[in-house]
Amino acid sequence: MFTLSSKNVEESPQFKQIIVPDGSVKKDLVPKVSNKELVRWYRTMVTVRVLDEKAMRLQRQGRIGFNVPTTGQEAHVGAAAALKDTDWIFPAYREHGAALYRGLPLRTIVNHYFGNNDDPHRGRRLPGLFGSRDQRFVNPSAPIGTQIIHAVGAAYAAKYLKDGTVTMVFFGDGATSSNDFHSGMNFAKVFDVPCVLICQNNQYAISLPVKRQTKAKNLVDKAIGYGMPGIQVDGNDVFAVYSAVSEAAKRARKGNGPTFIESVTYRLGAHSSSDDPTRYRSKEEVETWEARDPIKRFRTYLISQAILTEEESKQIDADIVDNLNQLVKEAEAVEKPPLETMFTDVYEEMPWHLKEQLENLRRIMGGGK
Amino acid sequence: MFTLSSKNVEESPQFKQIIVPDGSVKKDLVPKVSNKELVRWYRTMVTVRVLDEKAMRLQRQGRIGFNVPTTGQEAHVGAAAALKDTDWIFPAYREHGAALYRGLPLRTIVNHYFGNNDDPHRGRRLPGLFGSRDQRFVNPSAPIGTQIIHAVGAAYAAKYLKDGTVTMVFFGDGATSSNDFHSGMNFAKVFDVPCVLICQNNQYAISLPVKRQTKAKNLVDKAIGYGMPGIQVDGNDVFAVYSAVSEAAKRARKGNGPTFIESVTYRLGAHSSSDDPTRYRSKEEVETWEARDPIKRFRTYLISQAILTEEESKQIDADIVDNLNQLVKEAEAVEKPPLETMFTDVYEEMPWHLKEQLENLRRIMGGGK
Amino acid sequence: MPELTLVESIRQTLSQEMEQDPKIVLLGEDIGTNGGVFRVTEGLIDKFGPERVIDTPLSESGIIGFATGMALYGLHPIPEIQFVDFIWPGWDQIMSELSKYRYRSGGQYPAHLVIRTPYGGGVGGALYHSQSPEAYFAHTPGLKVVIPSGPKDAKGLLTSSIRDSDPVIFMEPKRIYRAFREEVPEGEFTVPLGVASVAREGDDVTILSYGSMLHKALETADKVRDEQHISCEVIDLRTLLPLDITTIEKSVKKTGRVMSVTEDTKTAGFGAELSALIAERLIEYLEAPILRVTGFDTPFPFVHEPDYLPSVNRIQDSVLQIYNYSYGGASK
Amino acid sequence: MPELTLVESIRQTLSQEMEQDPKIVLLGEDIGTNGGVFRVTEGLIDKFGPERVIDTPLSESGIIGFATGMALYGLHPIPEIQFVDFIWPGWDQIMSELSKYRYRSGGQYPAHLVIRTPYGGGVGGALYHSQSPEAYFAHTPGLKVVIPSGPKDAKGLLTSSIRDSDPVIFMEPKRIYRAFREEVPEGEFTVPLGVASVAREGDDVTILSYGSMLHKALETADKVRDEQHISCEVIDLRTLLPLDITTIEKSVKKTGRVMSVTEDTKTAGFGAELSALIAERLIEYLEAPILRVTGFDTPFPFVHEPDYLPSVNRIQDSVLQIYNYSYGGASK
Ligand SMILES: Cc1ncc(C[n+]2csc(CCOP(=O)(O)OP(=O)(O)O)c2C)c(N)n1
Ligand SMILES: Cc1ncc(C[n+]2csc(CCOP(=O)(O)OP(=O)(O)O)c2C)c(N)n1
Ligand SMILES: [Mg+2]
Ligand SMILES: [Mg+2]
Repeated sequence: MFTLSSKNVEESPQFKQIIVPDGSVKKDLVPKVSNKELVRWYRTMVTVRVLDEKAMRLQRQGRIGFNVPTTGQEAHVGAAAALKDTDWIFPAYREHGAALYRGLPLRTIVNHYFGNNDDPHRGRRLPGLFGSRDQRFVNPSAPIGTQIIHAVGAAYAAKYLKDGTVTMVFFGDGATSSNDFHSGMNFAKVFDVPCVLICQNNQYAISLPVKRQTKAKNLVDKAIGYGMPGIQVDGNDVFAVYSAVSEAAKRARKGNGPTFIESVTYRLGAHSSSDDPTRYRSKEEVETWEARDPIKRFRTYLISQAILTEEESKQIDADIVDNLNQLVKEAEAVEKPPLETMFTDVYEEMPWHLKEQLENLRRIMGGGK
Repeated sequence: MFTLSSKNVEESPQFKQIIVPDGSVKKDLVPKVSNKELVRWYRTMVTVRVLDEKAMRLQRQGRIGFNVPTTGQEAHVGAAAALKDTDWIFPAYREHGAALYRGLPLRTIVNHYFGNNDDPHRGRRLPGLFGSRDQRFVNPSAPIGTQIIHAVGAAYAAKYLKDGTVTMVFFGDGATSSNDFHSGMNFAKVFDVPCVLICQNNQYAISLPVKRQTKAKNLVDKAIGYGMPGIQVDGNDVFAVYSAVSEAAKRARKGNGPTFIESVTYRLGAHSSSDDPTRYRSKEEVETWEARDPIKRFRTYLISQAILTEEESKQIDADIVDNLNQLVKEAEAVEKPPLETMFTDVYEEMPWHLKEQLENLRRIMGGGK
Repeated sequence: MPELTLVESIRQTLSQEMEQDPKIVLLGEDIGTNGGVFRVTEGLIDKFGPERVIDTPLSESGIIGFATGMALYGLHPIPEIQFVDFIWPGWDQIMSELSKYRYRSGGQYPAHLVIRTPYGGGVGGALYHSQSPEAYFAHTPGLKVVIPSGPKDAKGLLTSSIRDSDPVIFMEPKRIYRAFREEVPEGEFTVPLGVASVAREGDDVTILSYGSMLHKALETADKVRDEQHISCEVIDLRTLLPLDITTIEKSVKKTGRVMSVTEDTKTAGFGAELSALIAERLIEYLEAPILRVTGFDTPFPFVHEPDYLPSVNRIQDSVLQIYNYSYGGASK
Repeated sequence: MPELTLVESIRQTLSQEMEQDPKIVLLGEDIGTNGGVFRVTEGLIDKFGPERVIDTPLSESGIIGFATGMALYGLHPIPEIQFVDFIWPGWDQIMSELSKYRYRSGGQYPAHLVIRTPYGGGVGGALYHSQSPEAYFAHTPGLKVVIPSGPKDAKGLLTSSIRDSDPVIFMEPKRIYRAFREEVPEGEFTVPLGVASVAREGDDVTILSYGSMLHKALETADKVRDEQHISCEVIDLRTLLPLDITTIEKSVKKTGRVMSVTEDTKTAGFGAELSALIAERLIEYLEAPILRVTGFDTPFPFVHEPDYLPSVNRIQDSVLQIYNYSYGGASK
């Protein structure tokens, strides 16, 4: 029933953990980060969770078309926090935290969820699949694993241009079976590019548990076959994630090439708004992981260190909920993108045949927008 | 200049070698095989070399269209010898030895080289890309690596049918970068199929040395990321290859799943009849490997053990040459396959549109064959 | 006869064929424990066990290549690709291997298998859960391409596909997975591959279609009958490769006016092949341009999906154009 | 002006563009030390160094994905795929990523790159070194597809492709890599994308072609002029996507008789799109069926390659068919 590797993993010497699930810490490992910054992390993590709950509700009400929940994986805000703002992030689709940390406005995400005319993607994407040039947060596709080699290519470009940039790519445990995990890992090390490859091992690829995805003892072992250094971290521990990525980014920036990080975490919710996880996993299993909740753990730590009071923490939660509700209200009122956005951005300039198709459609729709 | 891993490799404890390049042996490791069988191995290895030389000459004379030389890699006859005749082999394109050992008539191969009407592939393939159902020697494509997952799927079928069959797949060092190396290795272990995956690391993928193909310390290390056992052998040592494959096949047949074998060898000739290897490697490097020639080494051993006399060995060589020359003469005289073979075997039954295309072509060619 | 949805009909067919042919195994992502993301294979793992209903790792190249290996060995695997949009990591296996094995081996190694995969729009799936790439498959000799338009045909066509020794791409219009029920014969039932059906007889205009678009074509046929008294003959192609040219020719010779309705992108889409065949074989029967109603030449959109897919309005517009067409007397 | 082969012209163009744009990097299998298996990139690694002329591991998915990443970051990479037959392991990267990046990101992440790849038959390459898969690319919105027919155009088209911010598949007809020389402007020279050229003016029959087949079409035009006094207008499409419809329309309106000559397999090949466009736009000008001369719907053979490729005889046969055609008065 309980097939997770996490228990053995925690005992393995390579496993990095700083905040223990009960909120206490391994003191000497705590990264040197200002209190203000820690509160920023916390606020971002909570925003992700609140957004997630809201989006699931909106989806069930038929107000948005889809949602990919990230609940349980919020500690990956720490991965974004370990980079410079100029570094590039190639997300999969559970990296709302990294996007928000980077400064992608929550308003933009909400507009995107509604696919309205203020959505930078012009309503072309499934809610959850967003990106932003300003934040160097690249637009993901849906096919699994393809972005890994993109991050590696971008890192090559950064190395070629000698601009000191590092790229980081997120992907799941399922993605380790994909073609471009293989090409990405291999090219990354062959060309020793400044790239951090971080696998959020959330134990499942939809219904398939990681133990049936691969027989590697630990996902981190996959690095060996590419001659790449690997780190395994507790992915529900924002400090551990932060410090692993810091180490990897430092290595990359020094010119010492890529690092593979296996971040052991758990998807507490459904795979997506179309999924029913009770078909393939037990309540007990989920509860075990709820006890390792990254937000709870971090909150306990912050309060225990008097970085935050109980009250402040509640105020943060309430503010985020209010703000989000307001943004939803506003986004829902924005009109949808005009008809021609179905035809723009296929090419830099619209070729004759697309113009003709657009005109023809307009004629039939009777001048419809 | 000299970028090969072979030196360090030979010192590594995991490296299997039985016949040392000078022809002497590590006695306790010599496999128990009858003298008659050893002579069969030897004869097959020599046939491969003679065929290779002949085919290169025929190609240069414009009598056949292409050739892929295998000189230097003949010890892989030992891999075929370690299997049962009922086991399936999925070759790449340098496995002439395995085919001949299996009993594929040399005549058939020669007919295939000429693409004549007695070629079982009806003149459809580049010379060198052949297979045979009777010998359970599957027809390779040209795209690199694709056959790896086929062998794994066939092994699954064998396991499902409980017929005790093992499959073996050959591929090169370059193929370890391919998509289906990754899928093949992963599926093989996830489903624990009876498959032997053998990589002929001949140091190059056309011009790219293996050290730039991957940064894995040794190719055999790639097995770790799939949780699969790996063996590294001297691929110029027919005993070592035989015993590694025997071990792997035994494991597979017992139900203990797949094994990855890295067989360290060297392509002494050009990549193909279109290639000029002096562009990318030195004479000295080639000479170092010539000293490790698998046939010379095995001959020295056979003679030193009085399994073969010097004279007998010369007679074997001469017989093979004569026989081959005769076969070439005969094959060259056979007519080419009839026109309709361009259209047959696309489907089991020829659909209307192919019939129409054939008829139309016949009409234009004026009843041409 | 019981009334089944498309999903139920496919599930029943798989189950019945598996009962009588132990060489059939199913494989794919989430098809076992989870019953498939569209629940097509629901319950089959309980009935046939995990050795015949195999949950695979996340690799389409692996799934298709693994199935190909099984087929070479003599099994009759039926891989499922979760969405056809995700088939491309396995495209090399289809294009270079599966479609060419029989030919390149001189008939020694055929690959008897069926790839099942949901395709098409209408479910709010955007770029990567909506595409209709049938033209790529139809342009690949060695493959057969089959698309049912409803539960009954699905049973007949899938049964024939499973028993056919050539590799078949069986594309399931997911938009109508549960859209309606149809009587489906309970026992063994086959529909031959390569044979179209006349879904609606008519005299004025021929509409060629398949899959979920067939229903839009039929809807339009109703509409133009009611509104303009135009009689459309609607043909359900059912198999795109090899195509049933006889049924097409017969209809076009009768109507002289023909168009196609397909969901894929227009340029070099499957409608182009239909137009081309007619333009090379039947030009003297034609009394109007051959029109194509298709998806647009863009990636598949999200918010504008209803505008993207061929609609009754768009189809009607084309019917009227060709119905009202008369040669303007233009000449060289 | 110096006379160059196609290979030399492409090499010169790459070199000149690399000199003036440091963002250009080349990558691919065996393109560095070895100078490419067709020697197109010979000498470039000495001139530009291994950081700009990159020998990659054996992975087309890697090559194309890696290049895409570079392009997103702002470089202008030019990956080479050794033979187009080997592009399919990277097809997911083209189909799902490269072609859709601009669209899906709302224009934020365009991918400015050119994939160069030799294609086509005529070199004795059999199944996997001969194919002409342009229709797959042309069916993929977001890509541009460019095919030169000779050294001079190659320079102009490649220069334009390199400077274009959309992803371009630049297909090189390897059969004519060294078949003839042509004067090629030494300095900067561009030919706009999306514009066909009239390779031969004529009045009776329009032949649409591109790449190495253009030369077969021209040869045939000579032959039917000499033998039957038929005047063919031969159009070199040069860019398949987006296509130059204006030049096609002008010619067909003039001749009323049109056919295409392409090397790819027939069904759903690029010729189908040409026929379809004409059948929907120009039917009233047509005086004959629209014929297609193509490769056959089989894998690419070895021994029978000369019979497989469109020959002058086969093209002539179609020219005569449509030239001699007159409506038989068939009607509904
Ligand atoms: C190539 C491809 N195949 C199948 C899918 C369908 N699919 C979507 S998500 C998913 C599982 C991904 O698992 P993992 O990589 O672990 O990421 P997670 O969802 O757990 O974050 C699958 C199979 C897809 N998107 N792409
Ligand atoms: C997918 C693919 N890409 C490129 C090629 C061209 N090519 C043919 S052989 C070869 C090198 C193969 O190297 P390796 O796997 O080491 O086998 P070897 O030739 O050394 O036996 C390449 C790149 C190909 N056949 N298939
Ligand atoms: Mg996962
Ligand atoms: Mg090699």
